[in-house]
Amino acid sequence: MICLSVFKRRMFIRTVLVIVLILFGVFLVFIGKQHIVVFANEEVYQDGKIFPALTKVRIKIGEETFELEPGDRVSVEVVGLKNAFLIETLADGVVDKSITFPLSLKLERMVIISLPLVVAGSSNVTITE
Amino acid sequence: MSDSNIVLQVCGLCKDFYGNTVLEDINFELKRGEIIGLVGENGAGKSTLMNILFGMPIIRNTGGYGGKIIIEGEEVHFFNPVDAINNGIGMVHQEFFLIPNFTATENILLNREITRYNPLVEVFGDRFQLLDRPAMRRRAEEAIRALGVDINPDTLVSEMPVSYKQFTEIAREIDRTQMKILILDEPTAVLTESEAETLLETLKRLSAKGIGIIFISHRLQEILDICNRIIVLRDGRLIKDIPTSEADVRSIASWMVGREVEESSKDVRKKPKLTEGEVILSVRNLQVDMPGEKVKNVSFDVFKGEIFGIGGLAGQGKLGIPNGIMGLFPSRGTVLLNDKQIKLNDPLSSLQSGLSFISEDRRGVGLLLDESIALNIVFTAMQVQKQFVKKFLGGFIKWRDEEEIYRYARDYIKRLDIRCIGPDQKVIELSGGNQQKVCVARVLTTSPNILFASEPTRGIDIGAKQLVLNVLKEFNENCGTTIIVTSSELLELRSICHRVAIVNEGEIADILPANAPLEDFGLLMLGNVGNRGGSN
Amino acid sequence: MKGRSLKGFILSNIVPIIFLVFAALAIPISGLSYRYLFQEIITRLSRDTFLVLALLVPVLAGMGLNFGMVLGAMAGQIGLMLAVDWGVVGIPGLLVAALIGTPISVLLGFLCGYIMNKAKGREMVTSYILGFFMNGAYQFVVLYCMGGIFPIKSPQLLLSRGYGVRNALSLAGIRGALDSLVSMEIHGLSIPVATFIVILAFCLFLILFEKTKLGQDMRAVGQDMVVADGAGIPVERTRIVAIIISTILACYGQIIFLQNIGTINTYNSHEQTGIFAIAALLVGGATASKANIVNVFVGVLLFHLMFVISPTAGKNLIGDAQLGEYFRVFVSYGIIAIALLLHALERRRVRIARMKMENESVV
Amino acid sequence: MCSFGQIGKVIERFGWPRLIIAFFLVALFASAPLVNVRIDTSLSDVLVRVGMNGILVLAMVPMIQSGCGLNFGLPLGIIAGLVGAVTSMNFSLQGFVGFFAAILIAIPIAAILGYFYGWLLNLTKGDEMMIATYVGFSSVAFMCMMWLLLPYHNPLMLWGFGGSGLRTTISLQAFWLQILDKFLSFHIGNYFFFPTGSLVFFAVVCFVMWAFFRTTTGTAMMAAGSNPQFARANGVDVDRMRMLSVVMSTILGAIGMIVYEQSYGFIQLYMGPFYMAFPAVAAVLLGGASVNKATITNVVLGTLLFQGILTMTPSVINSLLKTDMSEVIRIVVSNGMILYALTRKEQVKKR
Repeated sequence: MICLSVFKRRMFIRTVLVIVLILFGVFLVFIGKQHIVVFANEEVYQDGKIFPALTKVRIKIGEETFELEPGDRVSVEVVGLKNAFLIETLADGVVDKSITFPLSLKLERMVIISLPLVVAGSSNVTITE
Repeated sequence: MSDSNIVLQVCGLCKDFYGNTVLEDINFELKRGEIIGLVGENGAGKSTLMNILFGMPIIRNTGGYGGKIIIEGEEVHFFNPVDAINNGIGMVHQEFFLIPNFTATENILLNREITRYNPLVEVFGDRFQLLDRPAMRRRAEEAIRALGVDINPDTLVSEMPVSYKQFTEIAREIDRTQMKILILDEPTAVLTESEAETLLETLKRLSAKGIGIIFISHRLQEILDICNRIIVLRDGRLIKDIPTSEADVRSIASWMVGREVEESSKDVRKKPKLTEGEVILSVRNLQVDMPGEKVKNVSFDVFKGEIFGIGGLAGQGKLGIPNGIMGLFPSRGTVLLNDKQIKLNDPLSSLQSGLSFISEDRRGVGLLLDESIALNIVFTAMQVQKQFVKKFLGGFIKWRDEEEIYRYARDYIKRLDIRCIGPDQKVIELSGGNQQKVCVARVLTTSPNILFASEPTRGIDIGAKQLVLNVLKEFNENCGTTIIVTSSELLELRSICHRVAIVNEGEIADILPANAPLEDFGLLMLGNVGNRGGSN
Repeated sequence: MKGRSLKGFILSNIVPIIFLVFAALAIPISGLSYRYLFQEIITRLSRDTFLVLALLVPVLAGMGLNFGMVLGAMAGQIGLMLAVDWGVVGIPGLLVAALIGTPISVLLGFLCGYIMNKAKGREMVTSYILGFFMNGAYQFVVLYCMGGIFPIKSPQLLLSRGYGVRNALSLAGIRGALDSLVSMEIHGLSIPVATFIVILAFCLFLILFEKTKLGQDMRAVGQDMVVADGAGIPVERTRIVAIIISTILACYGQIIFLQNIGTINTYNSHEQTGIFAIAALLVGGATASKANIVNVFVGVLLFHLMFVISPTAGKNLIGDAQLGEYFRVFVSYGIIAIALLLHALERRRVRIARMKMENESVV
Repeated sequence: MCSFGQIGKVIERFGWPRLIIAFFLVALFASAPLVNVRIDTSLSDVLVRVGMNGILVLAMVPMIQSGCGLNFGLPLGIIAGLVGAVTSMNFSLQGFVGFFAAILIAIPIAAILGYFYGWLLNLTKGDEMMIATYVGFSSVAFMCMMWLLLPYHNPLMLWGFGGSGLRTTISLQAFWLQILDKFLSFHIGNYFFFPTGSLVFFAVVCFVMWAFFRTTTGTAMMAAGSNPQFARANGVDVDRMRMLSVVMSTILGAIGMIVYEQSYGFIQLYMGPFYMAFPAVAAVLLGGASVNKATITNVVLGTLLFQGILTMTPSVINSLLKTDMSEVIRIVVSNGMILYALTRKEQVKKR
């Protein structure tokens, strides 16, 4: 390190430290952010097509599992950037399709995931209300 | 320019406070390894000289000083004591400058602790360095060994005997490697004989190491024992600067106290010496615990109608006598006023038995600064003798008689020529001289049998000085009030008093008539009771 | 006086001994089970110790009991409010609150230190009144600026009128974040180890701090300001740094305290912390001029023991729980009054002794 | 036009905060009509409150004058007042008899409490204010226990008619409610109400205090506060003066509390009087008193200013800004004043 006068060196170290702390704060907010994820099993309209609600579907996220009838909604609190949930569509008691869907959330407070779109594999699965 | 071994040069130094000069054209040199003895009466300018050398803020706040101070050939200006320390001047104060619950090591290395680096320092600054206690202990031991005394570096200062405290403070000064000049302000005043001996040995050892020492003391014998040269200050002027070999106790005393011009006869009190006559006040083995002015054992008699003077150097206990008799400080002994015993330690009973007191601490004890002149003048009379009071309900309610008070105050303002706007002006707005006149008025209102006046003329302008002295003399002549004046200005005492007692180390050295030779007073003040002539 | 006599020991620790005796008598009367008491003491030790630690530095620097620590508590609460508003939970939430609280505490600490310097000799009462004054400013900020000028989004934080923070805020996301991080069960007693680790860490910091030059300067300033100034120590700056450190620690202490309780009552939880922390320190045998870490732990233990027992003891003794409640309040204020009295008498005795010592030295 | 120097001197003597608050109050009164707040009702509100709080503020003067500092231990006097009032109500004494009985019972209790409190303050010269605060708090907390235990049997006052322990607030309806305020009071128009009784009572007590400080003991007390060394040297027993001033302050606190309650209408027990010292201290400081000097004019001016602000802020500010800021303003103003006084250096002795 070029040896600046002691005072300049100290000031440099202190400004660096302050910046690091601020970044650390922002990082904390990201990883600590709590989001509310709402799973909606409703009929939805996207790019001209209509996707009907799924007759029976089971969601498994973290340790919680839910079963949704058409038109049901369930909300789950999730923490952090990276989460994933398992979605299984059932036909009279038998699992016919199961997808693990990665959820990447930034700072959104709440996001609504439309299950029919997920099953249909469309790119944009979040709906806004 | 100057040869290498002159460490301190003082040229043409002068200083004045609000117009009256305190130091005038002081020139002297201090060589490396030389010990100078600085001697002078109180108020001769010794402490002002020390304050200048040590860069005390009081000097800068009162307009700085004239002349030059040169250390090792180059002129220096001190902004504050830390500057002086960095330039190599160390000072041992009379009252200890130590932290009681710190160990000797911590005191010696105060604010110069040896520390070890740690990373936190980069973020939080140098003061986060960790103390290296073993290294500090070693360095403290070194400094103490250099003094030739054995103090355990881990003892708390509060548990140390007095002499060890003194040595700790000196150790702190010499631990400063850049220390070239050491100033000691009456260090032996608080030490016993043997402790003083060791101190003098230490000073000799330090001077041998090349440190220049300025040693201030009233014990002339000590000065003669260890100093190479003696400087005598009087009234702010440097009277004598001679090697020790050419001086002895008697000559130093006369230089200290004597006046070149043969003082004119009018100065000395011509009134016949009152040796007979009725004794109004007799004091037997009075002891007074007044901090800094301790009275060990004093006995004297005062005749009725006499002006009795009490002189002596500061700190010897002369102020203790009036404060003790007035009951302001814990005291023991017997005091008879017209053969009636006075209860000590009770200011009210002293006041009621006809004593009154002008305190030496005018602003601290002598005045109610936020109150009006009128109230200040009548306060004691009203409290003690219930004057200026309108009684209601048979004396149960004692009401202040405002008109009477104002009339009386106006009369005294005219009589003592107190320059003010009116009787209800606040005393804090008056000049020193006028404030003292208010004190005098307060005391005269109680028309006392005996009036104690402590340092009546200290810190007031010449005009007011003369007026206060005249009022006291006039009051003594007209009403026959016995006055006991305590003052450190010998000249003034001799001009106003019939007899003057000199107090030294808490006891009365002797009582001399006012017209006794000046040197005798000087020698008494310096505690050389033995070798002097003159009768009681 | 190396081997201190038993009498000397008792005299100087009179207050903790009184509380010990009181506890010994009241426990059987209150009839609470030992398990319940132990569990209660452990949680309270983890919750309150940090706040009491914050008081040590100003005592070291000779500024007495820092009644202005309430300012630190306010900073901590503001930090927590923002963390809850941004929806950050768990340990990150606590750290974000601390990060927000630190600059605020530094500012408030500087202000408090500066004002205390202007009122030398009357530091404690000045910091006490400053605590009230800042409480007014805090209410102004929280009740009127939050939501309006100051962006607060989440509705459950705000009052129905759209701005100003609600009185009681639930810290659901943060509750117990630190306590349950590493918690152990020893035959039925759950011990929040993480919190104790944080507390021990800061105890180490304080012990280390006393060994630094800054710590030594503070001790010097605390003992005798004039001598310290004469030696060139920047007295004013040292005192302000002492108060800043105390305010920051109080901010972290309040965050730890609230994450254990789980809810903030925005307008008075910070006031109580100041009083109870000081009472606890004094119960531990500390005085306004001498306090160490042992006083902190002993004080928190005994004070909260009394706090837990007295309502039930009151009920069993006189059949009125309310009496025990008031007894608790009386003891906490009474202990501070007694401790201040002992401190004042001690200062007077030292002053007289010093004067006498000067007299003897002149003999 | 007075020169700028004179204005400087006035500001310096009057002190910045007092000026700010005085202008603030004038502004409030000026803007009252804009928000259709009737000036005359506010004026009579202020007058009622001055009568109500005046004596509590006056209770500050003796201790400040004698050098004991600001009387944060006022709750001790207040407790004596409460006990007096409750005991007189216990014997269900009505009207003036009840009122004066309350005062007569309260005075001896206040004297005893004051004696103990004074002895305590004499022991702790220099740290009085902090000790006073906490002696006040702990005595209020102690009384909370006493209210439960003291043997009062008038059903009106007890919990649930006949339970044990006193209620937290007891209505004075049946006893001596507004007995002073209504005495010789008159209305101008149907809005302006002038509480002659309480203002006259306040004026009488002020006169007695003014007269006391004209007597020799009063002057001695003032000297003990202004310069204790001077007082001691002139035969004044400083400790006795301090003790006397504390007893007087406590007695005035008791009387002041009873006057406060008769106008307020309820007796607040338990934690009621906990924080009552601070507004009184702030008021006397607002009037121009310092930590060691206070006069009767400081009390009257301070109470007027302080109560003026407390009455005007809720009505005017609320309608102006549509929010209830009065609580915040009260805290900021009263504690700001005390803080200002505490950070003033002791009058630095000029020259």
